[in-house]
Amino acid sequence: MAKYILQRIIYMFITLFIIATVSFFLMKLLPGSPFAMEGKLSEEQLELMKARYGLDQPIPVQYFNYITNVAQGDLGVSFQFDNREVSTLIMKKLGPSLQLGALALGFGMVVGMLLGIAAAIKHNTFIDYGSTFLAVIGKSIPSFVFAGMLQYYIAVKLGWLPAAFWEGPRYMILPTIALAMFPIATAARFMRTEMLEVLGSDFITTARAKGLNSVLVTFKHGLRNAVIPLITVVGPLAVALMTGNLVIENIFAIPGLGEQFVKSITTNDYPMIMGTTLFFSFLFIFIVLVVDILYGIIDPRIRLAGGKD
Amino acid sequence: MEKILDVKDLKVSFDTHGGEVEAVRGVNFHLNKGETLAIVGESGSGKSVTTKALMGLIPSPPGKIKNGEILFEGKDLTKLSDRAMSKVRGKDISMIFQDPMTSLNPTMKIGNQIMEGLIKHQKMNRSKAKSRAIELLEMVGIPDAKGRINQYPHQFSGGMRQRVVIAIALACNPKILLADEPTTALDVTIQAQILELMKDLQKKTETSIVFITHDLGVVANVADRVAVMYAGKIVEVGTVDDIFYNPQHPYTWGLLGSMPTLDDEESELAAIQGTPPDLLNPPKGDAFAARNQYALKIDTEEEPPMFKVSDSHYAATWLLHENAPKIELPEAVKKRTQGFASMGASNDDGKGDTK
Amino acid sequence: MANEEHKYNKDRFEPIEISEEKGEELSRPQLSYLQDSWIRLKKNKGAIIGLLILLFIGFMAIFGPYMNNYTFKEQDSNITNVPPRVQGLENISWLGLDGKETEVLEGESVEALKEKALYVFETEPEFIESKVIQEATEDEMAKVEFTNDIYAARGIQDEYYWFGTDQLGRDLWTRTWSGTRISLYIAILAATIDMVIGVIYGGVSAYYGGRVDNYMQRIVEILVGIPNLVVVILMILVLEPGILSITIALTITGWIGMARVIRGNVLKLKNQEFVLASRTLGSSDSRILMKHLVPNVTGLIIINTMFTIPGAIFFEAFLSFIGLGLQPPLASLGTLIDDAFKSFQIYPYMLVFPSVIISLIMVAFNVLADGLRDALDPKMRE
Amino acid sequence: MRNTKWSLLLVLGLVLTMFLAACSGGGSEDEGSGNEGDGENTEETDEGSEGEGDSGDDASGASNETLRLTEGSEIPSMDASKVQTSTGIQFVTAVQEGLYRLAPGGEIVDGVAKKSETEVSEDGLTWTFHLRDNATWANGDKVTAGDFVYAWQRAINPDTGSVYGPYLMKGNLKNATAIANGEMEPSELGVEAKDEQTLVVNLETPVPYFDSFAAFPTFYPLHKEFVEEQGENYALEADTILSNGPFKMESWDHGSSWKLVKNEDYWDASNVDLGAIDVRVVKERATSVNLYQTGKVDKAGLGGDFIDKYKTDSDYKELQETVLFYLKFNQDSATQGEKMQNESFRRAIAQGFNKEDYVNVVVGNSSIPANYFIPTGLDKHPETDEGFRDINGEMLKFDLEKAQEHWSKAKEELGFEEVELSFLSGDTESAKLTSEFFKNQLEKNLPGLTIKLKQVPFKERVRIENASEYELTFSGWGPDYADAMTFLDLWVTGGPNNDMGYSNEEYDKLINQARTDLATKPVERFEAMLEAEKVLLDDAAIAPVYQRVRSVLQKPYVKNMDQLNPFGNDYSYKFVEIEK
Amino acid sequence: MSQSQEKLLEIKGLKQHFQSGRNNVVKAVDGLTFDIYKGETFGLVGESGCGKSTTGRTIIRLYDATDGEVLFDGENVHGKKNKSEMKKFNRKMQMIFQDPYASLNPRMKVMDTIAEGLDIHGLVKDQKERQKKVEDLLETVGLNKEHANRYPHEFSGGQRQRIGIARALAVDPDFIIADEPISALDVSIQAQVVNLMRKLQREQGLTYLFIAHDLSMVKYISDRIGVMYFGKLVELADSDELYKNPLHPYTQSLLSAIPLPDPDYERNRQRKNYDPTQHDTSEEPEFREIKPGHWILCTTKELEQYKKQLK
Repeated sequence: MAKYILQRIIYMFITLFIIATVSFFLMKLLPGSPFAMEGKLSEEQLELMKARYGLDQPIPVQYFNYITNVAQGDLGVSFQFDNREVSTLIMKKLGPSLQLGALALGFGMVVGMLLGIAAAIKHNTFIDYGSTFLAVIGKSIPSFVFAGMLQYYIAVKLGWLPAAFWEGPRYMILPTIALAMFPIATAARFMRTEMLEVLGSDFITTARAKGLNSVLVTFKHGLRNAVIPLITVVGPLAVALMTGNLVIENIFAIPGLGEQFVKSITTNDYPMIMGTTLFFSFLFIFIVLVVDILYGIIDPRIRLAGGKD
Repeated sequence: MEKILDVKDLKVSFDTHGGEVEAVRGVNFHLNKGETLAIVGESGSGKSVTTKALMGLIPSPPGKIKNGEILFEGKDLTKLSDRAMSKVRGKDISMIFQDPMTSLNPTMKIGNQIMEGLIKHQKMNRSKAKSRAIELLEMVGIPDAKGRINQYPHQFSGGMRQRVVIAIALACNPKILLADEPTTALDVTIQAQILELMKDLQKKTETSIVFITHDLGVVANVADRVAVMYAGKIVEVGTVDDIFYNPQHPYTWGLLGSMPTLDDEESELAAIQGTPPDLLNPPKGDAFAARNQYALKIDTEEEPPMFKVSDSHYAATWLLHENAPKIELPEAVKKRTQGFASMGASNDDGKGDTK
Repeated sequence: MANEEHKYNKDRFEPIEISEEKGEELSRPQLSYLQDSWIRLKKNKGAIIGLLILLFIGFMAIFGPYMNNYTFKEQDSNITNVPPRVQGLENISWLGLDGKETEVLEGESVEALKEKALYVFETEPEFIESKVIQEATEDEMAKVEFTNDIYAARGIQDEYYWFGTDQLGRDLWTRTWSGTRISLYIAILAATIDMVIGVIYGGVSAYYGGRVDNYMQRIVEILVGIPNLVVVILMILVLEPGILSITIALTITGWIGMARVIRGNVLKLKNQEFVLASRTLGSSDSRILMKHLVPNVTGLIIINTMFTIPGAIFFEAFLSFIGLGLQPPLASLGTLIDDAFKSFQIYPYMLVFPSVIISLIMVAFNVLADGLRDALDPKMRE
Repeated sequence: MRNTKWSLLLVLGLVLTMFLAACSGGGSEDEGSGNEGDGENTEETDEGSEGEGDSGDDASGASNETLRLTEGSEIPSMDASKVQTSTGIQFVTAVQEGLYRLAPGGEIVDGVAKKSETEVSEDGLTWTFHLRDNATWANGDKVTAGDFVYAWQRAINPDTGSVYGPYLMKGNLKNATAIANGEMEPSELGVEAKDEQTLVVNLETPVPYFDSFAAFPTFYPLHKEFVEEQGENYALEADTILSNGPFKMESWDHGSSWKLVKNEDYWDASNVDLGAIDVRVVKERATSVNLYQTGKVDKAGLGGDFIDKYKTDSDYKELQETVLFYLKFNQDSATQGEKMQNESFRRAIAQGFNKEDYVNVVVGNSSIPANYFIPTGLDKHPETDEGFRDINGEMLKFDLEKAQEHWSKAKEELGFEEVELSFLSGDTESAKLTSEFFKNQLEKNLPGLTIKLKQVPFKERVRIENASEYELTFSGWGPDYADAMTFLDLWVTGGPNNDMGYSNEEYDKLINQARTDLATKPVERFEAMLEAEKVLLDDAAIAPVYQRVRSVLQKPYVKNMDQLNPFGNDYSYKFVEIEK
Repeated sequence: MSQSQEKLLEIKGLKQHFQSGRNNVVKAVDGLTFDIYKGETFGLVGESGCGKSTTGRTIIRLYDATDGEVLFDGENVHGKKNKSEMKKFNRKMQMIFQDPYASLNPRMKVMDTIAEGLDIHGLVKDQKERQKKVEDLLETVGLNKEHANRYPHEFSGGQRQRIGIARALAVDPDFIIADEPISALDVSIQAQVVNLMRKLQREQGLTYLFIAHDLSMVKYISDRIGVMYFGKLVELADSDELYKNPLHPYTQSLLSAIPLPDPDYERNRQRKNYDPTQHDTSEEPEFREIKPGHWILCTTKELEQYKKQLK
């Protein structure tokens, strides 16, 4: 197991290195200049600015500097926010994004699982169709439309909840629900399939043959076996929620990372784009790694076999 | 002898894409206390469905019991609610499944899987259930039961798992044990061990067993009585000697004739030609007629009733009708009905006589 | 009993000759794989409804824009923000297709409100109908519901804008269906490219196995580590936004899913006994690929593609929302929804039609793909 | 499984909160939102009283209420020398104070210096400012003339990277051009501290509008020790700014919010009504409107369709801006420069689109279709007080017939039948609408013309314009000081902002005269400028489109915020009051 | 016995090791040496996982052997071979598979499945001949010619297995490896298939390697039988000899476990258990011929013991 983890971590660094390289050169391809401003800078000023950000050096040197800095955890300084450290900026925005992502993931998983289980138990009944329909709808309506509707009807029209910002539990409800639609849909569909398969397996019949009632059989025997494969989707899903919530962050004015990322794109803030890209990738790979390890821990078949292969 | 289970005219059907499939088409049999009844038949003959029906485990939809009674100690199990049925399952009637690899919950310690039934039916507390579980594991011959109770199924070999399954089934001292091909997935040597174990346990617990298999060798080993199923019906039923030494139904002949003897290499096996009928559109008359080399005209027109051969022996073939022509048993079958052992099977000491 | 005797008279007990062939008869009607799948699919009502919806939407995407005389880019500053009006349905007011706008105003007095209404609707008194809900009393304000006949007010009584018009006075019916066309085009193109790359990559990786597979999988592992969103955004930044670059951006990582599925299945299939059998017969690699592997993964490819298409439509809409979508005046469902979303509180009809269509496309593709999975998946076959 | 249990709890919690929220929000809609507001208010009063505690007892009639605002973007910098966005300027002027400051409506009033004591020499080349002695920095130090000298020298120093420093000082302040070009030391700049309270400014040429500069952030004082101590980090965080203005920056969460609180050490603190200003970055317009509707903010900007929805609302306000939008013809364009140099060609386009329609359709409020270059309300006759606009009247009106006439003429002169022009614009919602509108109008009205749209992010647009890589672009300009010259000197030949290759001798001459010979003769200077505008538009150098009016929703209890200043900071928060 | 003493296949020290995980090698086949004579049926038995199927697949070169040689008609199958040589070899050696469901391509009509070999080797000139040949083959295996246009899922397990046999027969092979061809079938169907195989052997002079775990059927069909245990052959003898004189304790235990359809016999059956630790481990066991045609895996000490048992 330790060997497996080590191997995965090595892969993680290779991947990050490649991503850093690719994004560095993509940035060089991008049109636009970080120093284009409302007024015109004189040539002298421009040279000075370039020198300050190290952009006057040949590209291989820039690349080498970038990679060595990144390796030391230094993602450079932002162009957009005059001189502020990219890593500090990222860390500042990380909190709300993580909170929102985790809440949506948790909420979405539980609701989605319940829907999926209900659909599987009441297979081919009204409940099944209803839950499948909900799941499909959840995947079908663009999240920004859904978020906008929630904000307008629940917060503005009904006045039940705050319309925007991120300042306490009540503020978190609407964005969480809006963001959770996708995990709900994903979990519900996944759970339904897994649960159906598990419920049709022999050991469920064995359990029923013991005289256990169907609720107990479903939850004690079925659920755990159906949930284990679900863990594999949690990783990518978690990252999708954390990186993909920029729409929700935008609409609910949540000071998060996703929104900042888009902003940095429209302002040609190279260090910020590269920093955020790297950070997202790191987060992604890291979460997937953690999930895989978790998977091994939760599933006794893997846990004791020692390693995945 | 006391009947513990009496199945009358049981019909089970399934809705499929193609239409309704009658998997069990009017099955009658009974089980006496303490005996082992083997139900033999090829795949798709309805034997597994029958046992599932006894357990009330027909998945519905698409399946349903269309007709018939299952009388267990006088009460009709088909009329019980699921709740009432769950009190019978595991306690009075329990079941062993074919594939030990899949019939245990992979994410649950085997101890817990045994204890579940005990806690539910015997109202035991956990520690008591645990010591009982250890007892049971020892009983089914699992060494170091105390240590292994906390292990997961994948840590056991196939044979060991089947022992665990048996332990689960026997946990509450059931009156009836339904064994659905419990040894088919196992290697011969393991199969032999499991069969011996089951026989031992039956002696100790006096459980009645319904044993489902397609292997006549296994039947000969374990059964007191045998029911032969074909296309959703029982075509011949009798004591094990009746069936093996005086078979009446051409299908039974075919089954016996298909088994090679150990001495004879030159003669053809008396195989049954053709393929079992599709129960989506069962043929008119005797379902076996199309594969029966002794088929009569009436076979294609009308289903044969059960003819009595002796008090213990019945068969559903028109050949037993008084008007039917007398038929010579096929040579290969005749040979087999005279007993294999006498014909030169190797004995335990490895020295069999030749004929 | 005589009857009984007769019933079982001896002739009936004549032995008959059973031909060997009879025992081998197949009683079920002959069905090819496709026929069988089609029968299964037909049984799945949801999938059929989904299929019909898609056929309808596809039809409308092709012919819808030509069903009236407006073009998707023609502007008319006289007819901006006109609500939908449909021949025949205009008299059923609750449908909201009567081309009138309704607003409830509150104020000091009914008279004052009537004045205000003229200002609100920017219209003349003759086009306004008012319905007093509440007269002004001491503690309550007056409440009047006004209905403005915009078509009459703008002097376009003879025109019918089935989905209304947008802020620049463009016919939304035409725009919506052209947008649907572009969205579907992007999605199908992206899905097709995904499919081709994914199938080839996954197939090659799995079929050749060993070291090839190992290297190819390491590459995938690295690619998978890059968040999809990031790559797409970077790609669009480097390329100029447009149909082609959106499609390319979508396919940059999109094929990985397909490649993984195909690899998994080919790995399984290539050790299936029928493939081994073919190899023992001396089949070449290409023969095994074409005759055995490809036909057996087609179902899977179709299903996967079916799930990719709605994803691509969705992603395109998402890109529009963050400002990386198509360049106007071209419109996709995504850009239409994005534009309409900005004013959905005021002109909800602008949002309703494209949203309903995008949702229908998603739902339809999803249920159809589900249905196809059930119909094509050999696992479900007895 | 432990995981699942945890998240189950979480969900239960969420559902419960929702339920509670629903309950507490129950009853009528109004009551619901009322509760909402109350809660918010309580919170803020708490903060307000904290502020009071800090300041000791304050006997003034100040409300100490918090003004709650939203902004569409972050402040890139609070450094007075470097600040250049309108949001930044607005808050730098709130935190700091220059010689003068702007009162609502744009009147230039006393700041650190008293306006009435300022002396201007006969030739208009020397300005002497006298600083008040009670102006202090938040750390207690006095604001001295030396602080101004330091700040101005810093602003012109090319190392600083200020945009406005060189732009406003070059050609105006003595030696500024040479310093900006790196040919002279910043200390040579024409500004000196005669003593602690006297600042003497030496100009190269008379600058009649220098008092506007005195109110502009680039000319604000900086505390030398503090700035040097902070180094690179100066004004990047709330605690690296030293205030000398009515407010202090209390917190600054980049990209999402910042908060200003009243500076009790400000010399005129007793006349500052607001206790705090709470600003949130909200990019979605709908969101800020929704926040306004739920009582979370006191002001929300409106755009597009929201104007339709709220124009009858009692909180709806329209604020006149002095910002003008126009199309630029790039005569330097490598691709279509030749055509752009043709007057008929330009004139055809300039008169070939319906400005009224544009305002109605795209803008939606009472913005003014512009047939001029100098916006209404910016400048007036120095003697008669008659507005610049009223005197010069309208030019380049929409006239389809004339446009098409010119178009045929241009086709003849240039010998083309069909032409494709690229139209550069930003990628915001309104920019999209705008470009779609122009594409449609011009293609419809001028046969043979095809418009290719090019929408790019703001910074990219600026780069393309600076590099003269566009053909046609939609652009805007807001004044930096209260004088027509801020617009007119844009297009002098070789001017720093003349990125469209326009050159007209007569125009250049008029502008040059206004800047030099006529600088001390206000009336003649004004007339020269009137003439210059005529020359410019006769030439159809640009195609004016509209003068913007801003639509906002604003709570009635917010006072002194219902006008925009014509230049510099939009609002003067020092004077804003909340009367509940 | 019908077989000559001419060797068709010689297997020498065949090894097949699989890499499983980084440092884990599964020795599925670990040094097999035996010959198969022309016209005989060689039975290979053992419990699941003992490597018997792997042996079959390695012989036909579905896997490349880790070590050892397979000589077919004196030619090394695993040597370097070009495509046409491989093809020639493919025609001579064929295989029948275990799983009647997995061994037919579900997307291919029976006609195309059976004709695949004909197509690959160009054995038919035109469509008509192809159809004729396929119909003949169907008849040979006892199916109707109308079945040619159907898809595999319409057939029962026994029918599919016969289609698999027809596919193998299409190229007129000399040698067929039957990899547990009957273990997935019902008893009555097993007999059909076995009868068919025997018929074909008689008529076409085929040589079989018959792999199974069902000893009674192996005994019935085979001339000689090899018993495998964990990748190694432990005993090899004529089938009668093996049944009469099983020497290796593992063989004895296997034989004693076979259930026979004879209640009387079953009632008296004594089962023997095999304990692999009973062997003398001081010496590496070798495969030795204890009497002509009877081989056993044993140490020298054990050899003496076995000889005594043999009397």
